Amino acid sequence: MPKKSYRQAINEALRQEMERDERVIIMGEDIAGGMGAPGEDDAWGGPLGITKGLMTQFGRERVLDTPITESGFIGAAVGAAATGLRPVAELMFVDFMGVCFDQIFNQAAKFKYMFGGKAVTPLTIRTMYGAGFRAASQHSQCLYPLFTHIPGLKVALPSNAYEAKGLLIQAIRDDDPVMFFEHKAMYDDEWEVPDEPYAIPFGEAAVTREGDDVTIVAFGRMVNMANEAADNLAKQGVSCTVVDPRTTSPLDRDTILETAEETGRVVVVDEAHPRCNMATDVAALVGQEIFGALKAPVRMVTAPHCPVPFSPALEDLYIPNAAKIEAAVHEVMSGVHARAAE
Amino acid sequence: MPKKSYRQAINEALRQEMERDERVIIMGEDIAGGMGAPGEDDAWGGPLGITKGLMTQFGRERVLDTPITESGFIGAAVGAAATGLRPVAELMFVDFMGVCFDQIFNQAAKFKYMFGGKAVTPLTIRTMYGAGFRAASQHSQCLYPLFTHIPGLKVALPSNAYEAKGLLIQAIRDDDPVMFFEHKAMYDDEWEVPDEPYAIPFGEAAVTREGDDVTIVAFGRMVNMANEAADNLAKQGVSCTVVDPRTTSPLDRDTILETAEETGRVVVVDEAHPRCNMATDVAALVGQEIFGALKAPVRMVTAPHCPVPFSPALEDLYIPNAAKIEAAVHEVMSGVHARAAE
Amino acid sequence: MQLSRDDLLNAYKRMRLIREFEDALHEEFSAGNIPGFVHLYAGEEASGVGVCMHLDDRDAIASTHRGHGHCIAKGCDERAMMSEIYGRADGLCGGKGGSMHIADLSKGMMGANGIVGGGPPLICGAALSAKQRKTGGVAVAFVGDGASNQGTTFESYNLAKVWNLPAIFVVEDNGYAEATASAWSVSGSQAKRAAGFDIPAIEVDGHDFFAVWEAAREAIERAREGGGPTLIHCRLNRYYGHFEGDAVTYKAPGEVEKVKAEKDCLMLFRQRVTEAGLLDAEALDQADREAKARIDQCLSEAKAAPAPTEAALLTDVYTSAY
Amino acid sequence: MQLSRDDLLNAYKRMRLIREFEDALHEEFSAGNIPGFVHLYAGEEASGVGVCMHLDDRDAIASTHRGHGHCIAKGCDERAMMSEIYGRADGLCGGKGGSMHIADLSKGMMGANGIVGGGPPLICGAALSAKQRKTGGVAVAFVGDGASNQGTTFESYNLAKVWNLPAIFVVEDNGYAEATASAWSVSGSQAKRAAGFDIPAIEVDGHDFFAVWEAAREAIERAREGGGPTLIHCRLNRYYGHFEGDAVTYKAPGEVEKVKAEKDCLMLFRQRVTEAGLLDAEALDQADREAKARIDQCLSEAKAAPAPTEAALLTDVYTSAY
Ligand SMILES: Cc1ncc(C[n+]2csc(CCOP(=O)(O)OP(=O)(O)O)c2C)c(N)n1
Ligand SMILES: Cc1ncc(C[n+]2csc(CCOP(=O)(O)OP(=O)(O)O)c2C)c(N)n1
Ligand SMILES: [Mg+2]
Ligand SMILES: [Mg+2]
Repeated sequence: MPKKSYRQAINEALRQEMERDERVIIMGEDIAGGMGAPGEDDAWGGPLGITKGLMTQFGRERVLDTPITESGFIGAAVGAAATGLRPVAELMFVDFMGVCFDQIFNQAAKFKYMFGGKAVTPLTIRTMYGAGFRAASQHSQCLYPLFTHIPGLKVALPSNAYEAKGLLIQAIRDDDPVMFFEHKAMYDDEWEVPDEPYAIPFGEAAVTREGDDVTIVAFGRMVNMANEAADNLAKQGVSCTVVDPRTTSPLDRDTILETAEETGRVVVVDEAHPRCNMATDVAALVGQEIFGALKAPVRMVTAPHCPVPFSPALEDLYIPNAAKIEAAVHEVMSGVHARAAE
Repeated sequence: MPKKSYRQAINEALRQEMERDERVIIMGEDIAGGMGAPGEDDAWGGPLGITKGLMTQFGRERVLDTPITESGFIGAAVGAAATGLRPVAELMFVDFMGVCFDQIFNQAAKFKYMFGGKAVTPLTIRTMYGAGFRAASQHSQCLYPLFTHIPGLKVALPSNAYEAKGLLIQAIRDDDPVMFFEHKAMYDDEWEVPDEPYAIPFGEAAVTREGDDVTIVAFGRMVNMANEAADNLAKQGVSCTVVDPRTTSPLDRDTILETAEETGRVVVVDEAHPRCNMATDVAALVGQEIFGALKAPVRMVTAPHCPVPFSPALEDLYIPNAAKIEAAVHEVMSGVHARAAE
Repeated sequence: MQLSRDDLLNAYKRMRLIREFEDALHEEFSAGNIPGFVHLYAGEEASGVGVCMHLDDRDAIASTHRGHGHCIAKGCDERAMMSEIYGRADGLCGGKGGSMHIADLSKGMMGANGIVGGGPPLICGAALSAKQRKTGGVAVAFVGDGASNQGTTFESYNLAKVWNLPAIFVVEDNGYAEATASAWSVSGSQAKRAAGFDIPAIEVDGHDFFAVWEAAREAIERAREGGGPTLIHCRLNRYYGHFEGDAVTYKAPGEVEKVKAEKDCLMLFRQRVTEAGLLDAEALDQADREAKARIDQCLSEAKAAPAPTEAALLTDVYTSAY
Repeated sequence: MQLSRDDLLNAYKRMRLIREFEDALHEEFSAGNIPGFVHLYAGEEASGVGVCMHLDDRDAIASTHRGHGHCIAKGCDERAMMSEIYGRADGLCGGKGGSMHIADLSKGMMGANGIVGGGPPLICGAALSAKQRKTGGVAVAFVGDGASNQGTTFESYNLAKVWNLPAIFVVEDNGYAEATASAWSVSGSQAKRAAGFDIPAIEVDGHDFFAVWEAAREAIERAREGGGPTLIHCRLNRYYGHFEGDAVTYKAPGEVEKVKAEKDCLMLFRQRVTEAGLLDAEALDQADREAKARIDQCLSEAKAAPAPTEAALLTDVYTSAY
């Protein structure tokens, strides 16, 4: 199978869906670039070149550059989705959600319910998240827990290029508003990605490693850290299952609970801030639903409760990594936590 | 001790702090009312009359009405806090955070860290939350989990008038940005509230009932539901501890964990949407930290994963109540969940 | 362009139906029969109807928290609206939305909106959709004077202009946002603000149906022909409080009464059409009686309708599998 | 009002120091020595310096992602800034902020800002604070042409006007927001937009220090005297890409070179002061050498400075107990 970068996979998904369905349009700041400028058209393709070439193929009518006006154009995407188009809007960095969240969580997410079921809002919002780019506090956050909290939204977190393509195609074909999170530190990484279009259904986790001792549930880029940890641990004789839920909303509770039940030990890995995040979400779920099967406390590996620091020295300490996951796995294996008498 | 409503307690806290410290100013939409109008001045005191009378006492210079421009004036409060004032801004309903969240979570919350410790931002944002008012999907949300997620913010959730006064005074005196959540269904309820000013420290839970069987951790208005449930359960021979953390950030982990350890059974009650909320936050904490002491799974009682419905018939089903809490307590008491072998 | 006798009668009927709807709700709220926040449109009917007369189902409007009038003007079923406001299962939104969220996308009514300034971005999207799909449709946002200060509104002006969208912004300036006068809160003026974006502005007396109708005609024609956005600044008055329960102490004594006596849109309309011999008083009286009867019927049916059942709580959250 | 010889020399020194700072960073970034997103101010120096010359520590400014020039103009320590950009422990923000978040509140510098449109609301607050505390201070927001379309900016215009704040908005229109020309993205004009809020506007050539200085003098004087906000529209050019790494293919070939040759702010300043006999070439040459030496020193010290240690990761999140 051909190898493609995360960037290419996303570009390909957009291109194929735009070819398939003319209602699909894309919009965002410099998603092509060069509007009104004397030099090259399609000058950017987004700040990191993800949408490069789409304007050339589909024209400015379907690849819309916008002023810097996130409430305006994200809201326009919502309105267009409610009236017959299938827009894919780019919120450049998810950190910018603070200037346009209303249109996402009060409008798009609630239309269907508030209107008694009579709205369909097939909106996709692509956005960059995550630390590791030395982009500092306002360009490095995860924030998907905030969107996961909101009923009416779906949230996809592809952990590799294969998932990026398949989940983005599903997002575009999906009739509900979807937040699609792209980790900026993965754009250049390559995976095997089929050329033909395919959709990965939402709410179906991938099990990337199978083992008997510990279940690691990891999100987005952290799946790769978890895989790395699992491979290291295998050499040390600890065998891990790694679950990549792919979407946080809907969440594949069944796969998480089944694999957790099999091993009886769970580590949840989330790059997000530690409070009210996916780690707590999954840990609480597991604790409530399969308590009886647990042999050890569910441990959470997350970023600490502080903004993302700029200095590379600090940022490297900030991000969860394979070593921290391994340490957590060893902890749940060690059985230090005694069990209360029945 | 004199009885005062939640509304009066908040008004009194504002008044006393404004008397004490002239750097304290308040601002918001119709926080007085009547700007530019031919009729009565101080016509509103906010939509539910909470700030009534403050303008008459302190004048328009310290009680500032604003245009409908939440990014503008919440941002102005942030800027004023960073430059020598101690503003209390009113975000009328927390549901409106989507148009001004940036100034709260990217600016106020991060100044101190981003600027290497050299900023102080003594900002308080008062806001209404919660269901029960037949105010429908965009005026009934809780959303405190979103703010709890953000490092740099503090989040207070007074469950009665006594706490409302003491926590608001603490918020105003606190040197960090504080989100202060007022449940709109409690404004008319009365409790004993001392006349003199007092501050309730953040991160110190109140234990409102003491019992041996089950620990109920509840937030905001839900504390009252939990108390009601505990009283009913006591008559049925089930004795509960009820913990009111008062602030979700900082969270009094110690009191939660100690009381949970004593009973070995925990129910967490949260009016918020169920995903990535305070229920998962506390359940995950308990599961991770005192797993060995748990005799039953930690159960979560929350609103369901849907927007808040308008119809009273549906809204009443939506909100967690004493009956649902009692059912959850019975469940954790029943020990249906077997424990895995060591 | 000329309004036919039928058009005129229709316009009057719509305005009267809105007035009856709102007056009835005012009574009902005072009697404690309606829960929640209810914002009434009485007094502003000429605006909603004067604009929406030019629109059909391919055209979209986005409304505000004060949405009943826009809904009726855009063709939403008043019977189902009434049930919605009572939170009934047969409400236009199954009782889930209530007064602040009435919508009917099949009629191009994109919803009342609980968020001030929520509508303008949405209609940029509807306008874009119409343009893209070449339906010939336009999209209209109703914007309060208070909402005209919201950043989302300005962003929408600029977006509509640079994308050259068939979008119309109707600023319904009733002089107040809650208890705050627009004389204070709106610096500059609506027309100057439009000029800031090179958007043409039309100022009209919002009590005068014909003035609104003519302004809307011009704006909507321009939009349909690819001429881009227009702002219409409509000065008018609301007759009731900001929401039901508001004591309205911020207005001058007699302020509303004077407007009712001198500029009521129904009264002005009646004068104009009878004096010009376009419609006779009897036809209008007949319309008045019909409107009243219709609203009485809506009310009694809505009150008798059943509330939604528990089964409805968790439906309509998502369209596809979840 | 007149600029003294000292003022002039100081102005030139500041502008030159900024230019050297940015030129050095450009080299350093190209060499791979600096991480993250870095936006350079080279070419725009006359704006930041022309405005900030009128300010002292009681006055506040809010900057943008392109903040180095504003920081230096407002008196931030360039040595500590350099360390900050390298993420060093002795950086102005302990290495936690980086290029996009340099701040020094003790100098009234409220921070570069990673959020486009983040600054204008903040300076409304700083202006309110100055007014309330009667310090005589003013507050200035620097706003890019792209940021001038953000709703937060418009809201701030209106708020500053209705609250009558000592606030100045300096729109630094360098013709582009990233790869998008302001000719397209900004409908209307900056001056017309200000007029929309009854805010006086001044248009200046941002390459001309004296024009900026004079406009700022007028605006700041008005603000200090209680006359409310002013918008200054400064047309200028950035010499490097939007951020370091940008190939700038959207500009016309030779576009930047032409500006450098014809309108460079340092060149214009030198011509003007030498021709008028206000400063001699030698004094300016000397300033050039000093600036270069200073930046070399900053660079080598910053590079040699240690990175923050793990202990710093969790400090500075809260001020009081947590
Ligand atoms: C974002 C937001 N801020 C504040 C409110 C509260 N609110 C509801 S209506 C209203 C006044 C609106 O005034 P205007 O736009 O003039 O409309 P009118 O009520 O006069 O029709 C306010 C402040 C809200 N619903 N949403
Ligand atoms: C809210 C927000 N939207 C988008 C961005 C990404 N972004 C950073 S700088 C920039 C362009 C800003 O242009 P302008 O305001 O003209 O300033 P200039 O870069 O020209 O100095 C954009 C779109 C951002 N940082 N914040
Ligand atoms: Mg109004
Ligand atoms: Mg620019």
